[in-house]
Amino acid sequence: MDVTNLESVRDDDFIHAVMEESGQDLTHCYQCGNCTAGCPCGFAYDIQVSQIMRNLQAGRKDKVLNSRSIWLCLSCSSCTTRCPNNIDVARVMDVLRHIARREGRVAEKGVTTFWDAFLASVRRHGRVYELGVVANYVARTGRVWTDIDLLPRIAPKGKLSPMPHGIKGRDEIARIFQRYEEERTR
Amino acid sequence: MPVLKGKELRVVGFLCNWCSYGGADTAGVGRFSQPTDLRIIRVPCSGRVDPMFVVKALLGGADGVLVSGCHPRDCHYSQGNFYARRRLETLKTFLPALGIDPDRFQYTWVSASEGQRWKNVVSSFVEKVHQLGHAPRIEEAAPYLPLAEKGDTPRAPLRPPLRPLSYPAAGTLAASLEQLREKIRAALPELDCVIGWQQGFDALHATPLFMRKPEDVDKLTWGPLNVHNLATYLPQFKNRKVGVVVKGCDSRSVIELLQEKLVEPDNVRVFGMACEGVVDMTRVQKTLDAGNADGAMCADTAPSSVGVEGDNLSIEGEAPARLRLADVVAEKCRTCDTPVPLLGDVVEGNASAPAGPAPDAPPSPPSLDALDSMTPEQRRGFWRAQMDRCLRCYACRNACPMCVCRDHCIAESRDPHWTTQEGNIREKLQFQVIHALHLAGRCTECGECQRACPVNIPVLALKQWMNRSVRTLFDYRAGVDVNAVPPLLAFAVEEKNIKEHGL
Amino acid sequence: MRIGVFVCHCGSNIGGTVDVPGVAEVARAYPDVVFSSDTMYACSEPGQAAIVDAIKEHALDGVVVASCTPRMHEPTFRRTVERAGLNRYMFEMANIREHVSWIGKDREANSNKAAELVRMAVEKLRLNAPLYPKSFDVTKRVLVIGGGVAGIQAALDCADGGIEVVLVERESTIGGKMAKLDKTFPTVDCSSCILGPKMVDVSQHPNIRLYAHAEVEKISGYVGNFKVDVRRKATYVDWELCTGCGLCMEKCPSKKSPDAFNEHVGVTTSINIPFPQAIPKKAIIDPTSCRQFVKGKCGVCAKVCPTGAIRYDMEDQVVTEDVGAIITATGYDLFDYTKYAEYGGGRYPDVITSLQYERLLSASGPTGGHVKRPSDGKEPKTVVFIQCVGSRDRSVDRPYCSGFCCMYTAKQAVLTKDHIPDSRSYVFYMDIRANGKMYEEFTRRAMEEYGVQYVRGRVSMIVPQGDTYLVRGVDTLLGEQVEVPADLVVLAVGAESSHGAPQLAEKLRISYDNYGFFMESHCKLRPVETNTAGVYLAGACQGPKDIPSSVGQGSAAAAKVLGLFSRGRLESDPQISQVDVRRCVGCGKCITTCPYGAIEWMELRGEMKARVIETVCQGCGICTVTCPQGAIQLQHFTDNQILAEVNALCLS
Amino acid sequence: MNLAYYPGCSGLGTSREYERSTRAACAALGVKLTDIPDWSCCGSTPAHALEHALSGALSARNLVGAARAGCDTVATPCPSCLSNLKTARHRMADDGFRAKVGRLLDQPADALAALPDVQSVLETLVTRVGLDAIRAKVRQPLAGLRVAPYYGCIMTRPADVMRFDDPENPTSMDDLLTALGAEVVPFPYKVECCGASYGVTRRDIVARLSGRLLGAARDAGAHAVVVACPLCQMNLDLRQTQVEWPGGKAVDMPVFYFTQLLGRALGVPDAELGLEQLCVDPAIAFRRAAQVVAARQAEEAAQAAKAAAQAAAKAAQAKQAAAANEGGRA
Amino acid sequence: MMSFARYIARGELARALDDMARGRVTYAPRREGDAVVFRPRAEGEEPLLARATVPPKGVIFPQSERLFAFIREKDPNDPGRTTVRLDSTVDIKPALIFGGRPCDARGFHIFDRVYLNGPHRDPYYAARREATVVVTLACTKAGSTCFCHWTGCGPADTTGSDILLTPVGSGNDGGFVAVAVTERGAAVLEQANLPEADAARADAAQAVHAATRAALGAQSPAPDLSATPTRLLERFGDNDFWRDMSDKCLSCGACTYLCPTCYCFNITDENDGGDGMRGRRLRSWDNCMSSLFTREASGHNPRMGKALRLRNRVGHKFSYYPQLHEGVVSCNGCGRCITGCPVSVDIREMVVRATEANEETPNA
Repeated sequence: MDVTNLESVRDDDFIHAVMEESGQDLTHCYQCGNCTAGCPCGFAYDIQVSQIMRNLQAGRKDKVLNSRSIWLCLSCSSCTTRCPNNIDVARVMDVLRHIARREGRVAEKGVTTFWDAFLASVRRHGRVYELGVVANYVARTGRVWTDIDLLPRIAPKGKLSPMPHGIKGRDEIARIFQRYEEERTR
Repeated sequence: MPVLKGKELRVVGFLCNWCSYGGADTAGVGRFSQPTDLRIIRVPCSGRVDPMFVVKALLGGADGVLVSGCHPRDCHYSQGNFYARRRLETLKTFLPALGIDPDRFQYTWVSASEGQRWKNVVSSFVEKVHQLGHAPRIEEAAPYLPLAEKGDTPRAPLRPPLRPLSYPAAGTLAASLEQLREKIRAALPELDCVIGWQQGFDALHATPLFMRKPEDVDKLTWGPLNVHNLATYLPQFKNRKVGVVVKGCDSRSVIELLQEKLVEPDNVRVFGMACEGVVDMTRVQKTLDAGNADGAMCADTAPSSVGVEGDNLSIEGEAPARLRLADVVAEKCRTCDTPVPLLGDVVEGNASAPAGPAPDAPPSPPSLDALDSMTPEQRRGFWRAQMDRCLRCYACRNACPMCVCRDHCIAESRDPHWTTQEGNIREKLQFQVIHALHLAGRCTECGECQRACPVNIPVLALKQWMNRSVRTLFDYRAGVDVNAVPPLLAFAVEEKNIKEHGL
Repeated sequence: MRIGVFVCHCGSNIGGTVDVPGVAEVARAYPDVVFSSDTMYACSEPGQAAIVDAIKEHALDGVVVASCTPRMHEPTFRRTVERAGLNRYMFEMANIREHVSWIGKDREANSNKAAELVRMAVEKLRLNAPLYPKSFDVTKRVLVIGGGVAGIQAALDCADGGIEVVLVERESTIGGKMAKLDKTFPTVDCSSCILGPKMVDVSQHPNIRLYAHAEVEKISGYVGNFKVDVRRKATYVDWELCTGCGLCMEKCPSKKSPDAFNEHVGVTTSINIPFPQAIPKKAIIDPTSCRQFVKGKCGVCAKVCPTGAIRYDMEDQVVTEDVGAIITATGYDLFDYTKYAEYGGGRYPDVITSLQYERLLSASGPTGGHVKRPSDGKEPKTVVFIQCVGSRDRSVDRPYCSGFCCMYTAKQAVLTKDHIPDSRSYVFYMDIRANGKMYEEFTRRAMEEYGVQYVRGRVSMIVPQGDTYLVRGVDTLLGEQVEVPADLVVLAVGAESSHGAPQLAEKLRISYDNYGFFMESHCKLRPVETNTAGVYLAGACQGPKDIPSSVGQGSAAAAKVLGLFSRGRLESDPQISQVDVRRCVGCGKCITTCPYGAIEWMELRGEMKARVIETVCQGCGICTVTCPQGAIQLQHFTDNQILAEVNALCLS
Repeated sequence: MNLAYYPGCSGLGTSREYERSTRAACAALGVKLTDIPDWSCCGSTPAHALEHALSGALSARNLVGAARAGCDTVATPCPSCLSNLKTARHRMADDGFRAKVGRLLDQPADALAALPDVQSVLETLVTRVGLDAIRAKVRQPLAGLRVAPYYGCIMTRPADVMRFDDPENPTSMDDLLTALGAEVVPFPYKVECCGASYGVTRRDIVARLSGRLLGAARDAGAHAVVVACPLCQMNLDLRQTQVEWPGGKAVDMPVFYFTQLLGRALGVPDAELGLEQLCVDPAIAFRRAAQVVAARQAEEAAQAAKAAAQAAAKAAQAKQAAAANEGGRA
Repeated sequence: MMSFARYIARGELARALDDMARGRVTYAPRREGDAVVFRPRAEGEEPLLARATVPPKGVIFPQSERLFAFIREKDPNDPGRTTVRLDSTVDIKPALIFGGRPCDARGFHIFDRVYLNGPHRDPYYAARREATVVVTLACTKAGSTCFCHWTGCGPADTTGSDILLTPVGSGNDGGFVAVAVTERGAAVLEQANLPEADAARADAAQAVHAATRAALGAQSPAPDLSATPTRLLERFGDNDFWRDMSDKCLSCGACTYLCPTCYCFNITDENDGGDGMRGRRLRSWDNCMSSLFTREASGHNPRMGKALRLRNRVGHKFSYYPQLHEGVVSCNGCGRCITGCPVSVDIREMVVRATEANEETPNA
């Protein structure tokens, strides 16, 4: 492993951006590790959440934004609840995803594809159309066997709507997304 | 030596010796660079900082004033900063009434170890003051006299809920009055005197009556001309037994005096009667003048009798007139919620004395509304124009039932020497600020200050502003509870309604 | 007036960024200034001599020194002017170092500011008046509040110094937290073996009057002359007669009384002597569980007591003591760990506090010194210690480090191995704070000799799993989530201020911090004094402390009291308030707001007026602002003096 | 106080039975639910993971709708919707955020300053109706039913936004179920995450986390898990066949919505509660409960018999003694 | 000196005033809020004819004036040696007071007797008085508190005035008959280039004077006050009388500061800020109702209590002053002290009662 030059890996603008957007003071973290200790998804992470925090303190933008962990965070708020320094860690993770998306870095493409499919459905109908989301996801990822095993379990229950539930204000929702995209490109 | 032109503004700091002065020292020892504008006055405790020092500085040309003490609970004198917090917050809410930007005054807490914090406090405050720039001087404000050409001080229309105007029939009133006289006659032998009202120099004016002999009691009158708050006379009867006749509002002043132990409960007998409201003589006069085509060549007329007829004040004599009560009744009566005296030997009188608006929804007095509607610049201009004609006769003070210092008022003393005899706006306004600050949490808004003013300066608005501050900050209303402790003589470790000011 | 101004270079400290001679020159034009000069070091011997000479030569009657902060050298220069025959209050300082030269580099702005500060000082000095202190007698007795190790030490040192001590203890025995400890770090010697003899000394010392099971109710007066009301709470046993034989405890049929001394590990009898070495060794009845009180019939203890000491009808009693000084040694309490729901919030019987564990380890404890799990009495083989429970945790408003938990945890881990040789201990820690003599060595021994497993990281959650507990945490050094199945979990709970501390502080008129710990006068230089003259601090009431520090402070506070009492009479500071009776209208507002009760009513020609009790007034000036007439003025900080400073700045 | 109702999208699909049982139970308790007119999706995790203002805008549209309908409180059964709506309202206190959200909406931002309060249906039932009132209306107590209450991770967290119950150890659903006559088993994972929406994309995560929950319920002796979240229910019920069971020992663990059990206890017909739409057969739980009741009754009967026998023996003894006495006298 | 009379048509008044006031600052009544006060008048400004709330005495005897500045100067070689330099330059501009009433103008006469023609001529007063032309408006109505006819004054009294204007006619036909009272008045009036008032108008003016006088008499017949000075002296020790009179007095200064004849003043020194070496001596109105009035350095005041202070005010106006000034009463009966008093203390009542029944006076 290479020696890390703390000066050269440090990106102060990045630190500032994370603090600004999340409203959290990263300097409050003293690395007790409680966020990692309680993280239900830690087993799947490539970088533990307390180490994400440490890397943020060091301003290591690439390391953080290229990690898979930020996409796997379940937003369950265990870390936030147990942080002895009152840092909303889950919100920091959210903000890291925002920045990564803006910069086009996504280490877990499947996750964002599913999210995008979800939002596309919302944009189109105003409400989520579950079957549509899964279909869209399958189409985009080519994972045709996704949850095929569950079909016989759920099909007879009559819960899956064959048709989307469109709402009157569909256009209004679409405009929200449109303005969001305009703001983003500005 | 003046402030450095173009570089510095005049910023005065009052720092407690134990914490904040030490904090400033610590900042110095740590070589934390700071703006050079601030001049520090060392005081033992933030509790020693009289809000008037701040006013004196701000009226005298300071661009900013900063007070800093120990953190709450950390006071060297254990409670000084708690008192300071109440006093200074009260001041901060009051400054806008004068058209002074409250951001020019700030108070905060810095401990002796917080050098870094002190640097931040000074830097951010001085930066704020620089953003605001030189403080505009009240005496240089463009005079602002809204409606001046109509000879009117700004009066927004009264806002509901209003007390309806309904006076008892003459017969009922006479019976009640006789009942009241009886009570007084019975008590008179044990008393030095009983203070009431009688007809004054003409039928339109009542004047205080000092009843010593039974026959004096016959002169006692009751009606809408009994404008005076006779509680004002009580403190001078210290150690003597005296009686006083009160309206509902006057009774609140008696309560306040009892609370402050300026009147002994054993020495005062209170007689009261349910009140239907009194007139505002200025309005009466103005309404009469309005009918005078000659531009009010002479202001006074001499009526032969005055009475209430239905909704009107009827004036008989050479120039008879019918004035709509709604036009001439005092503002305070329309918004009154205590028509029946709160203590004493009360004749219910007109049992139908209408209740006023609910106490939990205090109406906003119109003159306060008017002040609210002005911009800070207009307020400066307003007070400049109003105070210009102040004669410094101190009728406002001497008529005030709560101005108990009287002969020892700091407005005229040399030690302490708060004001000079200079006839300028600043000195005149300064007294009004002293009056308002000294009344904080004590004023019952009886309006005597304004009524007494021979040149009709609307000084009551300042007290109304202050009362609103006190109500908002401390949920307190003066003159309803003899046993209450006025908010500025007390504190709470955690203040419910005072937020820390971010510095 | 004839004023002399001395502007100090302080070497280059001031001279570096302020035109010192220029300021002295400008000052020469100020009103009443008849002499002005610069000086290299005003506080040096030659600097002071120059001031004395100038006073004599120019017949000065007031002096301004512009140099460092008055908090540093005001006393120095006051003595200087006094040597030259002036009253010490005819002196003012302008702080042109900390407030000018050290905080900015703009020479022009600095010089201008320095000159203005000098001018403010001159304007104030012109209104200064000579002030003279008053002297008064001292009651040479001391009140010690709290009979923990700090209070015991303070009491013994004072008593040995020959002064009478009144020691008030809230519980029925002295000894405090230390009496509950099994062993002490880093020597692992027996706590009761070292504390016990001191407790006995207290009971036998002729100069000590001990009120156990008593509380301070009211304090009035001032340094040298305090009056203290002590409430002696009912014990229902006449301690004059009780011999501490313990027969009542043996026979008491109600055996479910909460055992506070043993930290509620188990229960005890309703009539009880908390532990064998208790001082005073007297029985006390818990009326909340005693059958006689609860059911109205029993009377067993009264029947068996050989001396007939039981008094079911006993009531609280208030006694008044006169003392000249007060030492507070009220100690600390432990953080309530039930706030941590993720650690079970009190629902898991085998998750206990460190002090409970201490009782399990102690031979005089409920298990006789055998470590057993509260749930099933089994001996634990895997013990997990979790540090910083209620310390260094902003989320529960305890951001501070309690200081001693690292060390006692190491000690308990070591003792665990001693008690159960085939056990293994884990310690979850964030940082090891072992900055005392032999402390670091001790924690190293725990790891190296006793095999204690230190895991750097916090524990997120404790999950019951069968009859064990899965401790889920992190090892941040490994960078991994970890878990340990534990038989017993010991929480190193932090220290917090003793319950009731703020209320006591208010009675004493001393300050306390956000967490209820009492404030010392100066964090470094006056660590056992408070800002109320005659009130001193010892031990953990001022902040978390270990035993050596507490004992050291106990002795230090005693030394302060002995020093105070070594003077026959005390002098009061003349910077106090004074009433102008001609202006006073007798409204009493000053009496209401005075935090010290230093203003009283006085009758003057039939009128009530306010009067300042000179020895009680502390000079805060709250009254001066309260008084609408300005009739009560704080000397040396009068309205006119402060106005002179304001006017110097703001009138032009 | 007027209560607006926000059903959430899944109520139209995979959590139909939650939606049905919520309406049925509320009706039985006299809680009137007024749907927010033309409500739209809150954006759920995909929105807040993309951008907070977007998420805020999607939520705010619904809250503004509720306010326009004259409602001061919004209740929703779904914790994810709850979290989004509450978070949006919470952040709206910040001027900058409000302005940003305002720019995304059709309507100007002034309505955003005072949005209605948001609460879960669970909170509504526990605080507004109250446990006492519910207890009084129970017609069919859930006797013998041992349940593991699972709240999900975001119903109570983060505490300063959600402001409901204890963030680590909530008890409101425990109390509710107890009031219905069920027996709540100690369940340490009340707020531990089930894997959320990662079932589709990262089945491994859900398999592990949901497996741990089901395993703990199994080990605690629960007959069923009770949930308040559509996603949790789906992970635990529908995906029960996918999970990794700790120790490898799979069981059939029914997973109820709390509203279903509430409805059942209140005497609402099963058909209105959508019990048939659960994947794991709910009858399993009820059967086990019935066994418990039966066993208990048997034990009680045995005890009673024993006590009766003892009493009889004692009486006989006394009789004998009395007889002896009498004999003696005679 | 009724040498000639001029006529000013109503519409011409502003123009005429501009001309008369050429080179002078004009002070005329102006409404400010609910009061009427004398304020500098702009050219062309239509003057208000209402009677002012406050008399114009402050124009000549300011509420507060700087008598001189004092400047301390240090010896550059020895800062211990300080000399004090005085600067008593006063900037006094020619002025004209328009719109005062006869009672206001007569006030200046009361002042003149003390500050101009008394043993000590007051230079500040004298300079302002001499620079100021007084143009007075005769009264057409009797106010309820007017009693000028008791005091030797009257609705058309010219004492103290330079010009007297009497309103005649009404509406658009109305105007003013202007009569110069003094030489200076005549000169000023000439500046306005006005037509002579014809006999009819002069008669009309006389009729206005007579009617107002009659109205006043009808309202309150003037009592005989010739014995008042001695009666008041006899009342000097009648404490009960003065207590009864002063019971309701609040001890404020409204009466004195509204009085056109009250001339007492107070002197104070004030430091300037700045370098701290300058200051000024101020003269400001004083008020005998105040406890500070004649308070001695010890704190003792020979006039203890408001009764003795009120006694001084009444006594001064109706007894002590007339005894020093040929019987001239230093009250013009303007009644402002009555209307302006917050509690309607009535000086008429006091004078009448003191004059009437003093048989029982113990110290008589």
